[in-house]
Amino acid sequence: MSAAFFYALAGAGLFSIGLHALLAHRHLLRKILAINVMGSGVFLVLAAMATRNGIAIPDPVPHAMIITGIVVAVAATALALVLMLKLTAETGQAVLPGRKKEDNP
Amino acid sequence: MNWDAWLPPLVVLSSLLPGLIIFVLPEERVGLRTVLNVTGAVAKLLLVGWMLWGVAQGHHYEARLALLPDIELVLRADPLALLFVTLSAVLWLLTTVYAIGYLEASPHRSRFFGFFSLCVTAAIGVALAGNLLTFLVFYELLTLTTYPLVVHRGTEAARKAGQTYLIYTLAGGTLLLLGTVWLYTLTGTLEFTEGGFLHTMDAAHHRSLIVIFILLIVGLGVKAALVPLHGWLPKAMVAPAPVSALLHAVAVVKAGAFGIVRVVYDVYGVEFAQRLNLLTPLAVAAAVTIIWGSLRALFQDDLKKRLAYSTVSQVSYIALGVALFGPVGTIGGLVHLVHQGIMKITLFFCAGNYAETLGIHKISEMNGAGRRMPLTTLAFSIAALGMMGAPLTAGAVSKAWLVEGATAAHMPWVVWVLWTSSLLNAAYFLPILWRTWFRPMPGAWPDEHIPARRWRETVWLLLLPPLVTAAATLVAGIYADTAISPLAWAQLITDREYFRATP
Amino acid sequence: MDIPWAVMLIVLPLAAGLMAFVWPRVAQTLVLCCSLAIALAVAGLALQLWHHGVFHHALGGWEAPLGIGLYADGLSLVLLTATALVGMGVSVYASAYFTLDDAHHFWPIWLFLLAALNALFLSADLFNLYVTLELMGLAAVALTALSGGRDALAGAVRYLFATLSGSLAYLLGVALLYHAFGSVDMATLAGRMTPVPAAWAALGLMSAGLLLKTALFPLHFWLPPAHASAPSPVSAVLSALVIKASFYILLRLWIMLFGPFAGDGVAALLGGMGTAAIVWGSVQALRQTRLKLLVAYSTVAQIGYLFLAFPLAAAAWNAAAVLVLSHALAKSAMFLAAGNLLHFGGHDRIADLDRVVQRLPLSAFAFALAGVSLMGLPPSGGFIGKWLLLEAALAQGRWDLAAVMLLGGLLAAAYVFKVLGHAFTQAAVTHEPTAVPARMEWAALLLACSAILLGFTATPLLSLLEIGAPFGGSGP
Amino acid sequence: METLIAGAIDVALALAVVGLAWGALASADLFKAIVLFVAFGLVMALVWVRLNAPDVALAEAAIGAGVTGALLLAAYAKLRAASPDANVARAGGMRGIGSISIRILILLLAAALGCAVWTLPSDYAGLGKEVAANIDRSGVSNPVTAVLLNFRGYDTLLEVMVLLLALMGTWSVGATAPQRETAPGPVLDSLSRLLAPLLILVAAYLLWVGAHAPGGAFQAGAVLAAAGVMLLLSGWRLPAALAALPLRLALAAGPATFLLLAVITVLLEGRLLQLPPLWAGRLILIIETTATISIGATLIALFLGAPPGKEDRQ
Repeated sequence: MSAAFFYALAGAGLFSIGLHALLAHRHLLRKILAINVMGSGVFLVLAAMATRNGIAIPDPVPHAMIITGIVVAVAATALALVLMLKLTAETGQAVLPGRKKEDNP
Repeated sequence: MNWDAWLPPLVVLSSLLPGLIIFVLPEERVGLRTVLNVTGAVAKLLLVGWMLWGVAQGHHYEARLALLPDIELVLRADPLALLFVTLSAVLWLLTTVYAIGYLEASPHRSRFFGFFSLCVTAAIGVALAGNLLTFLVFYELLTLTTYPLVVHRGTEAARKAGQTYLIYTLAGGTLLLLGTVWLYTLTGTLEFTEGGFLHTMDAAHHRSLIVIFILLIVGLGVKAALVPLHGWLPKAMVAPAPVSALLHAVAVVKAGAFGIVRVVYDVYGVEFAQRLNLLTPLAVAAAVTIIWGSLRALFQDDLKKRLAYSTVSQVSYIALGVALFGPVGTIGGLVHLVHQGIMKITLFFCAGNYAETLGIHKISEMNGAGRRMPLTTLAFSIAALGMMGAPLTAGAVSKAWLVEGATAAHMPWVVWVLWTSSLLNAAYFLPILWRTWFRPMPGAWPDEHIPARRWRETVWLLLLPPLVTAAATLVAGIYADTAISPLAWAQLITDREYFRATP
Repeated sequence: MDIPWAVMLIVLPLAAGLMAFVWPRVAQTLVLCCSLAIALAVAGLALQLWHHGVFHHALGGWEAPLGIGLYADGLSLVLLTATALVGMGVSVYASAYFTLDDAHHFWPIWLFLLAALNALFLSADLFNLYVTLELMGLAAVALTALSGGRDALAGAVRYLFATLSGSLAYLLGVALLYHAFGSVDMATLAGRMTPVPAAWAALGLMSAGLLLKTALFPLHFWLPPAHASAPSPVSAVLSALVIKASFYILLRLWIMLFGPFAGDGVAALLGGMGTAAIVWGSVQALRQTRLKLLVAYSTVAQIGYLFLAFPLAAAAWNAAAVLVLSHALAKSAMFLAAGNLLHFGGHDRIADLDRVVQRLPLSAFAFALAGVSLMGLPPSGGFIGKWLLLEAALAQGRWDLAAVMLLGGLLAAAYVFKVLGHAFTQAAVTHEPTAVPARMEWAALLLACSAILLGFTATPLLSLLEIGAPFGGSGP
Repeated sequence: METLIAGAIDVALALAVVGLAWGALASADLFKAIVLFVAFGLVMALVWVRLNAPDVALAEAAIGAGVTGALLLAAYAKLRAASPDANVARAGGMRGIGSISIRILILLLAAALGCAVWTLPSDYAGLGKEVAANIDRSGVSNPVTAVLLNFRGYDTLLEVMVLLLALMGTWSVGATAPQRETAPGPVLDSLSRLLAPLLILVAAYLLWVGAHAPGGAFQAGAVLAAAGVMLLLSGWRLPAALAALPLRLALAAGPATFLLLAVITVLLEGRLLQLPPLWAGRLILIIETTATISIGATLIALFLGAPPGKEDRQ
């Protein structure tokens, strides 16, 4: 098999790890990291499979998509961070204030 | 332009527009509000008169508006519709006059009269509905517009009563909706047609049709206060007297009863309903209601409560008449739709007068009221006697025809039910009459705040309406066999239903 | 060449947003003009579709699959209409609602949100849909947090994580589809779909992501806090439009790509979740003591209705579309009215609404009319949708679904009248009321009236829906 | 032999990526987590190189690792300032049954994803051919740039809007605890004075080269941002005169130009963003130049958090 599949599996793994961290951690900064890891996982799947029959110049469309995705991710991260800081300033803790169980992501 | 298509919508608008304008009127514009109310009511009356004349001439008034791809909003003025429309129009005018006098100084009159007009609009729509969907639309509209009237006083009791009212009526409306949609999926049409449109259905569907019938009747029975669906009616007594009058005599309960008539005659068709053996159970339900209502009425000391239970009992005469297979019973039921309305509204007007003038709410407080308020009490007595079916009153006519119909339909037990009910009516009305006329006046009335001036025992706005309706009770009884009486009209309808005879 | 209305729908709000960002002073006038222009453009687009059928526009002149396509049919049109109407109402309302400083922040983001919605409803390209989703999501989150304060911020953060993870799940699905079938253009994919594992995984991922964004039970945890704590005009938009956008994508995907092979099992599952949503959401709404939370939970319940259409399939898509539009109008009206009561009384405790019927009649009336539509009582758009849905259910003998619809209607009545009943009471006035600008009252009332009027325009609406047969399996 | 080595490298990289991600998300100390995350980003950049995606590699290094890392570290600093117990609750919010079932679900998900990826057809049906066929009409020779700014330019148009939107959101949420003014050490100071111009040159080069070789607006913008951030860290501040309208103009210039071009094309050519082949090259360069400035400015502003001159709000 080509390395492509291997990287793609790694991507799937990253997505899962990130999702788990997102659900498991309460600290918002960790949730933000988790989201970013999930994103990288998706990008990895997208790029890896683009080279799966090892062409020298792989399909550029996924690459363009990834660059778009990276920029969107950084934008989202910036917004998330400032929200986190503001919430911390309000509550003194960088976690979501406890609510009823079904409200807890 | 073709006026025949415009008349039915105009009749509806004649109360809708004033209502909407009244909403935005500031509270203190009493004059303008009164003018709007009365002009609306009078205009409606004129339009209805025009339609009555036209229909008697064989004109065909119908308006259609596409609501869904293949279902339309239909307003049609057939004889049956006009029976109810006329009743509503006349009584609305009287009730408006009465309400203007009754709510002289009370707050939120704009809101009250606004919803009052919308409520009548809904009733008229129910009457003119040309298919089951249209009927459903206005039926629900009626629920929504009467709710604010029930809770109008804004007390905790009023809020509770409103809740009960909604629980009953909305649940009923839901069943009605279910039945209607189901019927539509089976037949693809909902158009009211004389003699019904279901008799062509093949036997495979008959079971579903029976279930649908039950759904529809239960849904309508809530408003018609069929036992055991009547619970909301006595509670709704917290509303101001004009509202009770309207609720009981015209709008709400009649909408239910009228719906039952429509379903039996113009959806199923009376023969087909008979073939499915749906009429006898309906008759039984009605009979039970009649007896039960009268029995409960016996034990009420609160005047309005006693009248309420009497309503429960009396309205079912209509359902009973419908359930008696054969033209005679039908005529009895239909004519009672009108007669009960006239008599019952008289009684509520009078009850309102006692409360408003002397602060009397309980029967035990009514001793000698007749001497203090002779005219009111006279009207009350006439209506009460009518309810019992005393000769020369409208009540006598409808009861006579019902009894005839029962014998014609070979249902002797119904005759017994009717007699028992008459006895019970006497049992709960005569004591009141006795108290008012023959017992001595007490030293002081519970809360007298309208002084008597010479012959005028109370405000004339309150006095006029009950006198008129009481007179109507007598007229409808005495001149029953003239061409313009409700009875004659009921006969016309029945001819069309049974013999498809068109004038 | 005829005017590219659809393109204007995207370009106008973006341009206006940039200007509002650079020159905050002119923002308000700009927004009002822009929302009016959007409405006109939608009308123009409607005429265009009516005369020439579906609208297709190859962006950059590159046909799919290489390029991105804009596409508009009856379904897109319905959602664009909802956006235009609610957009106008909310713009007018917001012009009186916000303080100057907040307004300067609100207007550009609001315009970008409008642009994102329009772009989303016009896109025929799965990856482009991802970009629009993110644009919409970030704008929505920013607006939720606008008012600041503990609850609003917490709601916004929770919402942000929900929407981001949803988008990523969706994007992973897109990646799989692209690598399995070599395109992200919906129509192209529709021709190539085969039930390989990747397709199933994509179905799972994309559905999960979009359901999370649509807040279908049990993925609704983020909605009530966000919608209840956001500024009222924002709550209105979130409930009326934003969650509908992800539903719209889901509907398209299901009809064009996944429905054909996913079969009844998945549909039944969605239907079940819808049922649960109706019951749970309504009961929760009934239990609330705060007005805005009640309205938010009512949204959770109303979303459920949309998913009852899946098990009924082709027969019920029309109903779903009508419900989307009527709920958009009614719910936005309801949130705006609730905002007025909140603004007026300084609190939104249902128990002491202080005779609002007398003191704030227009808003109370707006709330009532919106409620009528939500209950599905005639005459209203809600009634039409409910009728169609019920008809489909009974025609297929799905009594369970019919029962759920009717029960949901009754529960809705219960929580609407829970509010209105208190509105009539004679409770003593417990506070110093603040006047409510007329604009805010009328915006709510007009939206509510349009929800009612929708009940009389069903026939033209349904024939518009037929354009391009969005439910006939064809489409972008 | 080469293939074997290559394979070994790939395995090592893939494992490293997963390991670093795991470490970043599991590490007890928040600061360590962030550092590991940045490292993760850099290794990802290597992976992109291995996957023949140099443009992505640049983007990842500049934005994914660089800018994101800077944002995270700045946020961490403010977090420490705001709440002493910045490391609260590192363990999961849900415990017991909840966490177990979550783990199981995640494992199932991972398995399903793996299976889905694994069974993808190995003969590739992408759009590479179409791109190759049309690239000479796109105005640039770097296929990725061609896709980003011509074939799928609409995505990019919306994307720059997303970036600006994030800034609007950041500003609307309002200023947070102001950046602690650490007097820059002499090293950093001189370093930044030295590096900043250099970085600006690099940005310009990346921008220019993007047309035919890896590079482009986003990478260039990120590098520009790096220069700005460096100056900020060394205590430099935007002159108050430029803080308001001029700044907003700079931020909006890129998106505005892009949008304006879109409108012009729809008017002239009938299609949104339809670049006439003759002009495409120059037009793309114009878009990218303005975009680079705006992206750089936006990223710097995001790093600052509050609109300049408003740091001391609240």
